[in-house]
Amino acid sequence: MKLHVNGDTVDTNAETVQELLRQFDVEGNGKGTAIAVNDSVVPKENWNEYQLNEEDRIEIIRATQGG
Amino acid sequence: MKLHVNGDTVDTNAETVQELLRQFDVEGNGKGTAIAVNDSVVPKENWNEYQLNEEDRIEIIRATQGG
Amino acid sequence: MKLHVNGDTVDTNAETVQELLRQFDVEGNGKGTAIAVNDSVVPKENWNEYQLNEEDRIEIIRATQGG
Amino acid sequence: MKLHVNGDTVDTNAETVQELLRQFDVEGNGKGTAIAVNDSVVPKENWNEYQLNEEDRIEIIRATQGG
Amino acid sequence: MSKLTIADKEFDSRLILGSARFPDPDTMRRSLKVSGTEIVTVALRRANLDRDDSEDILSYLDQDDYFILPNTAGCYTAKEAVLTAQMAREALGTNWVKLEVIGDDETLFPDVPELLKAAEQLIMEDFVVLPYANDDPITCKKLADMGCAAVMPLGAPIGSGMGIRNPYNLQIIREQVEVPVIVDAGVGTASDAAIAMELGMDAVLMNSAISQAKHPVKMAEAMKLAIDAGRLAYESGRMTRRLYAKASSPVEGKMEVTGANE
Amino acid sequence: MSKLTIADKEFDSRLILGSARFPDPDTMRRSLKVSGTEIVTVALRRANLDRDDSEDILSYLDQDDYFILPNTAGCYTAKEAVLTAQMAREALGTNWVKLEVIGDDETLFPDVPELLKAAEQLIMEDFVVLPYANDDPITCKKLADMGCAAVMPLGAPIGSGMGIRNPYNLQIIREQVEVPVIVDAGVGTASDAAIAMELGMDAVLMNSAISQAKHPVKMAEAMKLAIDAGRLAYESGRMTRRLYAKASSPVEGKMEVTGANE
Amino acid sequence: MSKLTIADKEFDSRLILGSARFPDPDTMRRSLKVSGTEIVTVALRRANLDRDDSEDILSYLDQDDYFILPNTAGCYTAKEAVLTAQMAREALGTNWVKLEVIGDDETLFPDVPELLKAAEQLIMEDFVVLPYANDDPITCKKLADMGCAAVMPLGAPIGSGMGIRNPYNLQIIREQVEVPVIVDAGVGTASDAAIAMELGMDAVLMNSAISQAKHPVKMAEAMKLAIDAGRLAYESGRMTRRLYAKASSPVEGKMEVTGANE
Amino acid sequence: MSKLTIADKEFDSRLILGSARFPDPDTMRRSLKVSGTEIVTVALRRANLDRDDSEDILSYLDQDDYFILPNTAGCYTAKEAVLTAQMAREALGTNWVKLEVIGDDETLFPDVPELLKAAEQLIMEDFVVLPYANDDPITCKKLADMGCAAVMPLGAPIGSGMGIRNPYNLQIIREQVEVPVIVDAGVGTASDAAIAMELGMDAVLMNSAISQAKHPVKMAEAMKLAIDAGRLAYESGRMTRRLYAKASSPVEGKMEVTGANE
Repeated sequence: MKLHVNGDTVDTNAETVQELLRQFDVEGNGKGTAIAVNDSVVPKENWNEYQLNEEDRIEIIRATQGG
Repeated sequence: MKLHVNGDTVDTNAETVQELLRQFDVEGNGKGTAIAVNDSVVPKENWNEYQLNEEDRIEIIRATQGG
Repeated sequence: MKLHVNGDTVDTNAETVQELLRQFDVEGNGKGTAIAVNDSVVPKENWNEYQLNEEDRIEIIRATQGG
Repeated sequence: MKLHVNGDTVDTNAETVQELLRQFDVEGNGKGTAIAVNDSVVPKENWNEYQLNEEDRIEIIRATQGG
Repeated sequence: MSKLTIADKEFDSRLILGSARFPDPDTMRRSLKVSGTEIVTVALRRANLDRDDSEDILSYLDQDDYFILPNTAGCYTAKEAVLTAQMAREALGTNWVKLEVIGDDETLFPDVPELLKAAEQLIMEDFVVLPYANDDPITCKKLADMGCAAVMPLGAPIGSGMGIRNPYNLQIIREQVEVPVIVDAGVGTASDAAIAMELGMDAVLMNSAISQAKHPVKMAEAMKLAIDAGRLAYESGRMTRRLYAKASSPVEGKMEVTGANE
Repeated sequence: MSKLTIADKEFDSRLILGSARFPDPDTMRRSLKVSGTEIVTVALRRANLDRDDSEDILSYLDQDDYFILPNTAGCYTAKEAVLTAQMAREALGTNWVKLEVIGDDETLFPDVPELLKAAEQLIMEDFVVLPYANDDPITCKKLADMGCAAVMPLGAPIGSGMGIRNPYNLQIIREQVEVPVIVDAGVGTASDAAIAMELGMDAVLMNSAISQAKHPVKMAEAMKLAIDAGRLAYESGRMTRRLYAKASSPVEGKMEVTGANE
Repeated sequence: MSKLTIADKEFDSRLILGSARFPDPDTMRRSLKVSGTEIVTVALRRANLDRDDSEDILSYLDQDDYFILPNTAGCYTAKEAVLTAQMAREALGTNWVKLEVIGDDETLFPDVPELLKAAEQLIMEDFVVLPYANDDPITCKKLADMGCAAVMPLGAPIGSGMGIRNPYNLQIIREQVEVPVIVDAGVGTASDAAIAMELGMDAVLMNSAISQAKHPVKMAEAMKLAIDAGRLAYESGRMTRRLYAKASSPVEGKMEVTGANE
Repeated sequence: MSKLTIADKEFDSRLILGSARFPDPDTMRRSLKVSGTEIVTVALRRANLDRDDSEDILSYLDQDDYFILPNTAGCYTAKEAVLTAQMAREALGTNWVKLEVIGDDETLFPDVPELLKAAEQLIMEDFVVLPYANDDPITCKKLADMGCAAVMPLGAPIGSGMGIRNPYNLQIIREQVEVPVIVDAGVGTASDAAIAMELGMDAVLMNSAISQAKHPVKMAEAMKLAIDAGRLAYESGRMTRRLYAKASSPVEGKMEVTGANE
């Protein structure tokens, strides 16, 4: 399946948000990370079951330094 | 017919804008005056034929000092 | 003997600075007071023997609030 | 005779201020020039007779641009 | 001194005056004349229907041949402002408008969203829009980009006479837009006007600084001169600033005096 | 606009110019002319004895009929300054002198005790003394009290172009002395000159602001206008300042629009 | 010194810090600690998926027990800003947000209509909104009226260090709204922060002034003191200003010296 | 924070306070204590011979262990000032003196020639002289060169609370002399003190700003913090100023939102 993750096109077998995160080694239960799929936030409690679709745009963001 | 002219309620026989202006002694062809009926400007060339209706809100305005 | 003490004319029997101070009840050994006779400072150690003369101008000053 | 003219040492036969000026081609009657000998101004009317002496310090100054 | 071009019109004077709050019409006329202004603003108000308005400001302005610029003073919404501009066009036969859409009557600061909305609509209706705006580069840029003929950021609140409170913002605005930048409001005295012009502003619009001075006609002359002085200074390229002194008289050739440095 | 009177002389212009550091004599002449100044300062320096001084500034100034004011620039002591003034009187046939006695060549600030001493002696020798001074009310008052024809406090260091650094001191000086107060040094652009005049100063003396501008002749015109603008504004009685706004257009008689305040 | 209350939370410190652009995380941690701040802002950015982000700023802030305030820096539209705020809530478990909606990347000034739109929507979604705004009383009043927990007008452009460019506008804003007024952006050195507090501002949010100082930790301490100094001065009721002097030492009782006034 | 050294003495605090015009002695004592000052100035006045002076300020200051600095306030001539300093030495057992020689009682500005004369004589008599001076680089340099332990230029007239009227002059003075530069007079609120310290001044001497505040003790604390804040900021090396903005949050890594830039 082809996804757009943080602006890059990615080919993946991951079928859920959780699986995608695991693939990228993003520590999914930690504080400081959030996921949006096609401009909508996917709450943490739904990561496990949230099904990804071909061409989904996924944003994985983290808190970082800011003013 | 009851009209609202510049915020005051007025009882009048005038049927057109032109007649109303004549009644108020407003020099209608001079520069510097404009008329709106119910929030729409009535161009000078239409004053003569523009029919007024009961409860119309008429604004007669003039240019004056301003900054 | 007539003296000018802090701008006032004073009639006194005091013959030395020390005697004059005693007359005015000025605590002479305390810190914070100084004496000038005719525009010259009289050091504390000389108060006892410093002889006053008719018409001497004496200034008795103290430290006070100041900016 | 040795003179100090405007800071330079000068050997001259000039005996008066007027002669000295002539030697330097300074237009002596024009406006805008003044002479001092040994820190004293020599008025124009005296230039003719003013006798110079060995080691005199002469300043010949002119008006120039200034703020 | 270069000329001022707004839309397709060229003006010699970079001073725009309001016609309000003069002690009397004659003082107004003389002040306007002396100021050299070519553009005068007017407001639109309900005609007084009970009696003849004896003082007809407009006739004076017309006789004296000013370019009349109606404003939308007192409007709080885009709707009001647009209707007022339409009325002004009808009354005065001009499609130019000084667009004011204010947020409250204490500060008379613009209401930005309503101002933008009104400007947009008036431009679509072929008005030449000169909007009174905050000294806000973003709003001014939007106004310029949508087609306003000039932007008119405030120097300080209307009628405050506080001068150019934030020259930095005006400078940024000047660099960010292509259209003329006109300081509208805030000028209180001649040097304020000169400062505005030295910042590269294209013109200044003022009213109270003249009409509320003790001697309006004299102040009008002062303002005329100040505007020209500031513009010329801007075009002259001022000397650079330095913390320390630099002698203007020559430092060499000083005569020597004995004991001078003792 | 009222005239400027110094000692027994009356002047129409309130702008006094230095003649130094112009790019060339022609630019100087044109700048002076355009500025409207009537008084021009010159320095005194050793004549160049090796060659003819081709550019004779004085002859230009004479031809153009300026009132020439010699200065004592570069003098560090009363003795030097007094001799320089005497030389100037001899050279130029004037008993007027712009008295400068400076303390060092980095700041060109006056040396107060030497300045006072020189002023005192020159007044005894019947000079009309215009002293360049600190913006110090006490020194200015002493100079005025001893008989100086004017006092000339600095706005900022000579040649710095920093403007009027401390308007408060100038205001106090203006209130404390009877003779003309002339701001000497510091002005960098037109608004600086206007500000000085609005503070009630009687005149401004400048040099670098014009001669060091990119376009001196244009800046000279700017300064002429700025001086007049500032003076007129001062005489006009400016409007009062207020933190909040005050509408200039009338607040009553506004038309009503449906839904305007929704 | 009175405490700062925003929404339902009470803070001892009136200094809010950004976490950006410190030379290194350790300097950031020490600066934050020394500053006494309780609230620290963070941005949200795409996780780096190629490598482990070794420096995890968040964990430091968490360990040190700061109240974390996410911002929407870099957002140009209400839509972007709202989604960013939602992401922040998800990532950080807070419904507080420093709302930034900027108009361009040269001035980083707010886009007023988008800002208002975003604020409105976020308030409906139960966010505690702290909007970064122009120093515009009207916009600030709208933001306060719609339910923002504070308004945060800028003192000068973000990262400019230009200080409080227009104290008059801040003063007007302080008088026009009930919620806390926090100066966000512009402060460059300690006195700027003190000035903001003396104007009656409730807090100051800064970042570059500390992180870009040569010695950030020292500057953090300076800022802590300056904020407290300014607030205390505000609460103390400063002396009145006067143009002329007033002796502090007593004028009576001075001794007399012969010839003193000769 | 580095320490302040005047002559051979080292001080932790860079704040010097006057003891005059407090509402009551207790408020004075508490204000002094809270301010952290180590040096307190006193004046010398004729003892009241008719009654016991019940409030003995000196005993308070002594008990609280301040370093007492007598002034020569109210002296108009060198002769008066020298005698006053001699009296002070006798009365208080200190050879330190804050030397004031004023020119009039409206401005309380120094009389420069008398000040220089007095300083010269007192230095010959082994006094440690701290002269109150104009913000005049030449006078300050002379005072430093003749051996004054510090120079104390005024920020604004004594008791005026007008702040630092001419920071440029203070900056020049700081660069021109080696001894400590102490701003004496003019500070009105905390930010004024911070500004003085940020200019590199070594200390600030104040009185009315605290004693005439509505709440002197609180203002004393504000001043203590402001002095430290300003000094730390000075030592920190402030960020550079820029006209335009610079983002503090990272500009890369922003997430993309559909239609965000429509």
